[in-house]
Amino acid sequence: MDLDTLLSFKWSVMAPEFIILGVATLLSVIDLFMKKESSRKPLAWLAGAGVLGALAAIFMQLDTEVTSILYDTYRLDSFSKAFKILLLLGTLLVLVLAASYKKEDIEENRGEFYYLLLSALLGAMMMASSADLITLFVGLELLSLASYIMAGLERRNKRSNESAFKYVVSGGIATAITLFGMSYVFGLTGETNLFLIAQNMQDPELLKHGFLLMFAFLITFAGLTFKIAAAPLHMWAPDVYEGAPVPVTAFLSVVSKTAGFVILLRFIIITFIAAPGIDSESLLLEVQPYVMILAAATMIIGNVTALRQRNIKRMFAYSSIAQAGYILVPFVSNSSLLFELIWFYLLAYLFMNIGAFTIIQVLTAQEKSNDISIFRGLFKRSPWLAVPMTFFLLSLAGIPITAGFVGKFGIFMGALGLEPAHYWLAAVMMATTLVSYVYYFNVIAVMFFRDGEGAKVAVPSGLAAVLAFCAVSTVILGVMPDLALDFFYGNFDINEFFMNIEAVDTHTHDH
Amino acid sequence: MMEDLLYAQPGWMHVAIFFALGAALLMTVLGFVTYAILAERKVLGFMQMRTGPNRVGGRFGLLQTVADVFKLLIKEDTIPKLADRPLFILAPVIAFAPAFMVLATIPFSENMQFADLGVGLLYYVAISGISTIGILMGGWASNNKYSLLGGMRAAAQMISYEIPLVISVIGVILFAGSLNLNDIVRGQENIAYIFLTPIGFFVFLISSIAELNRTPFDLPEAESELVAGYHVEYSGFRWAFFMLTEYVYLFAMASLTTVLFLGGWMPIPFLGFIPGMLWFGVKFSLVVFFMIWIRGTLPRLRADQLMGFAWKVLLPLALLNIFVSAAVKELFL
Amino acid sequence: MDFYNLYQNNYLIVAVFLFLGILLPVVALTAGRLLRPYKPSAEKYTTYESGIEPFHQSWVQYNVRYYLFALMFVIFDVETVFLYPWAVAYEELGVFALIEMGIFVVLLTLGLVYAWKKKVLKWT
Amino acid sequence: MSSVPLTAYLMLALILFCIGLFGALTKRNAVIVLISIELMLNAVNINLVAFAKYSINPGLTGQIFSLFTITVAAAEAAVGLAILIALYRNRQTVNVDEMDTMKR
Amino acid sequence: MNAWLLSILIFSPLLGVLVLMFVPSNDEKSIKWLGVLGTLFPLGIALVVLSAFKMGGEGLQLTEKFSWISYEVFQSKGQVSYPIFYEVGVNGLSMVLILLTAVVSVLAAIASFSIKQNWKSYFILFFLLEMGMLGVFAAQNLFLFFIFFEVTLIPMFFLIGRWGYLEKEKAAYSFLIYNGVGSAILLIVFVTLFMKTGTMNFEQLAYTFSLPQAELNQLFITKGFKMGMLIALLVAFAVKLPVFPLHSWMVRVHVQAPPAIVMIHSGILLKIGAYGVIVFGAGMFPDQFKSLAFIIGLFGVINLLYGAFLALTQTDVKRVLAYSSVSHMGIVLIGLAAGNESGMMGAVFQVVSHGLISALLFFLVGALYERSGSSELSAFGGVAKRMPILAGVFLAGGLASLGLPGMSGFISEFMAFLGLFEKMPVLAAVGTLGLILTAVYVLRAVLAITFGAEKELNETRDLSSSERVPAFVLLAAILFIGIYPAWLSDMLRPTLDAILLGLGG
Repeated sequence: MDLDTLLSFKWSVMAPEFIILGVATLLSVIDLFMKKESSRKPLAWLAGAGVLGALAAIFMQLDTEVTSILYDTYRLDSFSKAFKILLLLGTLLVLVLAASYKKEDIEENRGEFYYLLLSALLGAMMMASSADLITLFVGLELLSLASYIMAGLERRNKRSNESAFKYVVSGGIATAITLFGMSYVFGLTGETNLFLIAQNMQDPELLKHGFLLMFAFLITFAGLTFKIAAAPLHMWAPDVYEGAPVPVTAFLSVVSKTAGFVILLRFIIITFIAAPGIDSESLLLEVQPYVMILAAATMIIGNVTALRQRNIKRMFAYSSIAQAGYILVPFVSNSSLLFELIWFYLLAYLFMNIGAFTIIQVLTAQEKSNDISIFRGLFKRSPWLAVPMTFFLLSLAGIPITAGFVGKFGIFMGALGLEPAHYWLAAVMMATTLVSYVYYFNVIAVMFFRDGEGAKVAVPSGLAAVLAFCAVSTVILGVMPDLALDFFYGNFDINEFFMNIEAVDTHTHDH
Repeated sequence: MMEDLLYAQPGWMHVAIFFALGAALLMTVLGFVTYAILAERKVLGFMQMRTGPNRVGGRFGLLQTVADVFKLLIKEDTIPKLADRPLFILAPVIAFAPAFMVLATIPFSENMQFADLGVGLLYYVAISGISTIGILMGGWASNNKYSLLGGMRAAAQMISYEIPLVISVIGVILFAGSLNLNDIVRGQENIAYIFLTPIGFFVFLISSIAELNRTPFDLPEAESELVAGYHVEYSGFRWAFFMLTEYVYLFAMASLTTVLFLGGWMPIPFLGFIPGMLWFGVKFSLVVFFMIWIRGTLPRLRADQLMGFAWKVLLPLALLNIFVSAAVKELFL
Repeated sequence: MDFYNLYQNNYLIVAVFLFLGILLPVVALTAGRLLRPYKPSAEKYTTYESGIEPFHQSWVQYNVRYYLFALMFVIFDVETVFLYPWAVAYEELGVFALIEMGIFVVLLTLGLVYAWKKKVLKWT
Repeated sequence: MSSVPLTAYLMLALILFCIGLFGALTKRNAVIVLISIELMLNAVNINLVAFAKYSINPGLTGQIFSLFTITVAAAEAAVGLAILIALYRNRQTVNVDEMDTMKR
Repeated sequence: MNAWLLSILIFSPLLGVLVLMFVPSNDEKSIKWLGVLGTLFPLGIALVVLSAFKMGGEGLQLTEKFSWISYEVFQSKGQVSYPIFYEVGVNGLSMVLILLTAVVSVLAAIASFSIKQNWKSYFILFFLLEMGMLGVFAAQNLFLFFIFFEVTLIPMFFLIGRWGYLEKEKAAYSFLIYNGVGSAILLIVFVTLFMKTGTMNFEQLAYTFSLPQAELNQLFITKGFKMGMLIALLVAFAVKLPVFPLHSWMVRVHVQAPPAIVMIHSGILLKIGAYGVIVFGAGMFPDQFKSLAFIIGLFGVINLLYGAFLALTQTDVKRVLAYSSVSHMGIVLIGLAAGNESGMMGAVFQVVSHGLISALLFFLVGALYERSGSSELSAFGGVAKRMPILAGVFLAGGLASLGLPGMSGFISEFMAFLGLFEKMPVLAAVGTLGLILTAVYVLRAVLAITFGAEKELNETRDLSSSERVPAFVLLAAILFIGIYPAWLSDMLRPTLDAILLGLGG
């Protein structure tokens, strides 16, 4: 690989990543040589500008056809574009949260917060558009490592330390499990490029190793459920969410989860779509029941355990576990709507969850507590917080005229659309949704029915903006979901996802 | 004769032969150590205007070290009752074994080499790292404040200097295009790498001295501060093995320096008729002498200077050296 | 197949050397046991502390800076995992690889600078 | 002394992995937990390298993959230790059981 | 104008919300009046709609249709788009119910004067509720129907939970959960239908299911599937109606919610259940519906008797009325089970008349509660002496509810049973017991309150002018329907005929 091959690549397709990388590096250097006591506000602005720039770059790329550089380790297709938009949007909002997150023992490394956030984002974006096990894995780890540190950012706060450590340990285990599965995938196909793996999967030789393949699938899947906080690797979520600083929690529950689904779709679907099962039918069909059980278990665990929570952050941790379960449903029922459904739900989830966390951040900061009681009489104290919060909660519960409802509706379409329809999965989802009513409406009840002492809540302008944006988007998407859907259908052709443009013969082992 | 042996199907016969040869090498090394110590004392003596050992074995004290060894052999060895006994006993072994193992891959001449490993250099670096554990273990197991401090310092120093050491040789690898020590030597047929990567050589030499815990980097066993560092509690032959380790490493490191930078057995132009073995010996002794010389000349560094030097001077230099070497390769070769 | 034998032989030698390296101390120490005297007394077995009575455990908490150096070592030592293969394969890879390595090392240096500024490299 | 079959490596890796998993899940001492995780990752490396040489369709990329795994594992260990140190400064413990400031 | 008429009607309550936004929340008087005006506005539009509505016209009128959401699905046949439209329209049935909604809302708004606190948020929610109800009856599309159905849910939750009596939150939660279950089943059914047929429009669905079985099989729609769907639908609406085993939440709500809200609830929300059964059950799956007729009738009779019996045993007026609602809903089921013209007609009449009657009675009970601070039967007696008007209206309402000829109750019960006697006489015979029981418990309650030994009450003022309006209006409506049912039946006939055609009755 010499200079002209190097120049033959269309580096422009990597523009968003380059922007983020550059800004992150720049931030780290500036922060390093900044005076300790000088304000870090400019850094936040710079970071925000970087993310916006990356977003702009992606929107400029919208009409470029699917391209792949660096021997298909990096590819730009509709899938990556669509999900990168989510990642960037989420990070942008989280950035605002972070900028207005006041806590004395975070001040000293506030600068680090910003560029760690960006590095995590970079990892997620790499995942979104890499088609090779190695780069996927490196992206995943970049995201994870940055998140670990962010979770422990409040160095003097025991809970923060502890959550960070628990995150590291469970994350490490998850990584190891995923890798172990991946190693088998590699071993059976002898490739790390996803499309070549998919090709070699047709190799009749593999029919003899159906069991190994199944093992590889299950273990890899189990490992990947960590990032999306779904069963079986969901246990970390409550503690980490509780201990981590609120913006980080928001990041984990939205961006990190989105990234988790990205890698899940990329890796599992492309790799195993052609894989033979134990008795030589499609593997994906064969494992469907197990994944279904996992999804159902996730929904049940999340929603039922959330009932018992008094701590709002823990409650949202379990709720986000439950949401992961919902989003797994279209993944299981592998309907042809798969991508837009997941994309739309994640979009809706982004707005409603970040909105909710914005309010949680404001309240926890003022009341110095995480108990649900901080919501007491919020409607009386400051209705302009209570009403948006109500919308977010209704949306999370999936009540009409909110984005959450349309998302759930879509998921049901996915689950019930096929022959045979997955009635019982839909039933489980519906039942758990009903259970979720109880704890979501409990918060609403606390806000409206209890009359709480406590002063009016002061909201920093930045957070107010995020709040307004999220609330409006939640309702708009609920009333006119076509805005999002048309955007999706108009700009993204999901067939590109399966399109292997890198001719196989050029991809040999010589590099 | 060695060739066909190596290419034959391995069996117990091989084990026997290799064992014999290895034992032979071990003996030579021990011989070297004995006289290296004497030489060191002599040279230091002359540098300090005094005649070093001159009683035992003629006026050159040829048997001085032998006598010392016997003395050590008949010393009573004590293990403090507070010590962690198994580790205490294990430590010298763990320190010594790798020191000897690394010799397996050193090419002493065209056909005088034991294991011609493809990744010889990597092997050397990897194995030599193990000794650190032995030293740390010794320091910790003694359950003594001085030795613990010494052990920790030794470990810190050794790992700190391992980085520049490891990175400084990359220049050499660049030129040779291989990790195999034989290839590296052959690569120096025309010009020794010392001239191609002077920076690399400089960094490597200093780091190697530090790795050997020799003056001016001998803080771990700084008599005046820590009594004797990590081996305070060791006595008799157990102590002797730590000493032995250091001198075997001196041997190994000197050979490695010769191989990597001084062109191993390669003769100086127009003097090809002198056998490679001899060339190797000459260059090797030069390096050893240099190290002794340094010890005679330079004072001991302060701990903070020591660490700072490794990370703030040598490491950047080593990193820089990578690109200098690459540039040299691009431009001149 | 011959090369396979060569390969195996080489590592067989390594094994032999390991064996020797362990054998020598064992032999020497056992031999020493026959020669050396054995006159135990309580004082001999106390920990040495410049003559004074040893006071409380010496297995204390290490200074944290040792950990920091350990971390630094882990990071930088592992980077050689990439540097060595690169150096070996430099012939084929050519300039592109050089540029790549440039970026890599720059980031590495950035890490070093970071540690420097954060006073990690400061002993005492 | 003929070539070792692939399954042997795989078994070794599997055993290592299980030991690591067991340790990571059951051990009290946080450092040991981290070490167990390293063990799991090394099991992966064994797998990768073994497959790269002996699998039904061998490929060099496995070894490259293992290189990346090694580095990432190191980074992870570093981060883990750093966080553990911070935790230790606040809590004076590395015992996993005592990390329970948050209610289950 | 007509093109948008229905949408304007549906969203007209939002105007009230908008106005209220700018009223200071402590200005009680203007808020209350604005509340009434805000409900009068939709009523006005509803009358306009009525005038635009052609009596006895066939099928849907005033329809509107806009593209809303569309999913692109890749299938074996290639790309198929699953569109969801915004479709509204009225036929006779929904027209009647819309009118009922508009009227009852106004009266409930007036009745809401008794609300003690947070009038502003109360009325905002009230308007949202009204919007939801209007929407439910106007929607011609499953998606839209479901959305409005849920929209009624949330304001109700708040209204009950915030302004109700002692156990308000418990009541609010049981309301939420029970109806949640109902709507959950609905959603699954709707989505399944959507994915099977690719449309959500009522008429298209009805048409699709009327296709010969051979064609349906290609859509994977078997008889069993239809039956399953129907049963699920019936269960979902049975919660709303409510039918015997699933009624406990409704009693709790009727006891705990503020009187105005109970007027709305028993007056209209319960009727959504009946509406659903008629439109989706009888309208879309006629054959299956017929085969289930007996079971439905059975449940109807059980409801009737069970409700009546329990009403007989209650000591609290509210509970008496609550259980009477249960038993009256039984009559609706009976009428539907009959599945012939008179039966259907009776069912719908029952829907309307019970809407009016229960609204009236709950309003009066609310008024009584305001005066005595209790709703125990034992607390009242001889009300007639001090408050003749109240007692008179109350008596009239009671008589209406036990089905005195000349009042709306009589017509509906008579027709319903007439229908049932034709089809399944035994069941009907058993059912008639219920009517007798009804008479007994109604008289027991009403007489105990109006006549008998006089009890001490905190205050004994008769109905105030603002209270008389709803009372008299409702009573008038009841009498009007009772004396001149033809007006209503003319409006309904075309719609019901269409359904009966399907049922082949």
